[in-house]
Amino acid sequence: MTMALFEITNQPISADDTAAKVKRPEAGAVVTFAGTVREWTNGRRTRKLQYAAYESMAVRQLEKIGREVQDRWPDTQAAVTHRVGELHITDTAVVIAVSSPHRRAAYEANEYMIERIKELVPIWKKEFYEDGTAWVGDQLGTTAYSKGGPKPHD
Amino acid sequence: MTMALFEITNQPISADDTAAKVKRPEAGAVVTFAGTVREWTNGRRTRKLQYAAYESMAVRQLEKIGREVQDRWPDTQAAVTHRVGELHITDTAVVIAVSSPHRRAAYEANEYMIERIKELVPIWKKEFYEDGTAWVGDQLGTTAYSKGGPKPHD
Amino acid sequence: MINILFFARLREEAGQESLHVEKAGCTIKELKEWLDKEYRLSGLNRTMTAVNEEFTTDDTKVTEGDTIAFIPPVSGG
Amino acid sequence: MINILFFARLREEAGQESLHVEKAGCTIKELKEWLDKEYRLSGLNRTMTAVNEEFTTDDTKVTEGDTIAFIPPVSGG
Repeated sequence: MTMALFEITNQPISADDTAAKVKRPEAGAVVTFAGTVREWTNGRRTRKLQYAAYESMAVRQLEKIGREVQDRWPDTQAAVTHRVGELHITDTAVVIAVSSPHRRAAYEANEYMIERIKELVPIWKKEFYEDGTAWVGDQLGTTAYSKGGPKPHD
Repeated sequence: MTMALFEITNQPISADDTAAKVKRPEAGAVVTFAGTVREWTNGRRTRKLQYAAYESMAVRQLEKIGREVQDRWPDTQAAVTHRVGELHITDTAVVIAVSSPHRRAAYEANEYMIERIKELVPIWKKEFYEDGTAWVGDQLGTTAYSKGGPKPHD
Repeated sequence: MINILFFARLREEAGQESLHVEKAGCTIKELKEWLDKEYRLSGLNRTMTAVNEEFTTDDTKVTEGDTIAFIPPVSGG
Repeated sequence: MINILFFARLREEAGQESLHVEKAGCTIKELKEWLDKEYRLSGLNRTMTAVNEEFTTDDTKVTEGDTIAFIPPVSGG
């Protein structure tokens, strides 16, 4: 882990480490979200996952989302760490931490960030099932983008 | 820290430790809330805090709030650790962790819990300002209970 | 005998954590009035009361062996 | 020369991470059509495109030295 607020790493990640980056005397609340690897999705069992990223652009997009959050919730401070590489069941793939003087803004901004990350940040998840593999979101007929994904120049 | 889901401790507490208690293969999201000691409240500077609890009843009330959460969001699992004793600026006073297969329920249940804790759990905060001390919420004329605090047998 | 517990500001005012007194049969309301008179505890009307760790109301009667806690406005979290 | 980056499924299909090609002056749309023909990359119509790490549209013209990334539907978080 570095001290950068927005980072991609191939090492295990921790809610406390990411939260530590946003703690400050003005903040009374730190909300963290940890996305963890789930064993079952739509009745199909996951053995493990592989996360890949377009790393430099992913960091840039995370920083951009961070600026969006500061515009909408001026008192908040946010940090995001996303892990890449091979992950196993219950491993943490992403941690989002938002601090704020008052808690409402921290919850709201945190939830906003995970939504935006899922739309805008070039990171991909490959599922390894018991009977095959798949890049999530990229199956024919289930195109995320046709349902209003990220817009260019957003 | 023990493995109990709901506990009061006089030791430093960690988001990761409390989150670890609710991680499970079915959960894809863990939302944690950390309440941290803020330096300034309504223009008054806090030097430190003292938290006191009616410990056995506090644990009982936390367990009761945990059951409320399971009733409302059946797929969630929650854990709460509240620290007591002397705390300083940016120290964490409480960690609430909620895991869930999908993130919406984890955010909702987490925020519900902090609201309920602030209503129902017999824990008290004494502020040490630069020019005096006060038990928070107990000042004459600012009676929390007159504005619809906890109801008996809730 | 009943066991009375004080917390936070009330503990500081009472100068003690607990009292053991012969007050079984009283209601919570009577107990509060008595404490007000004997111990000059202020703001008891603003406290919640728990009997054996469950919140209760002023008209509850206390029973031999009960633990009664006066709960000033809480401020945890 | 421009630099083309592939990710996720596209990287597996292309069998390589990047291409250096003389395609400055093309639009993204033309680039996609060319890649479809030359490399049989499926579903390019479903990918977003980034030029120099910023999302862009199909009618953008690429310039000498640009880095073009084809971004299949993302699934981080």
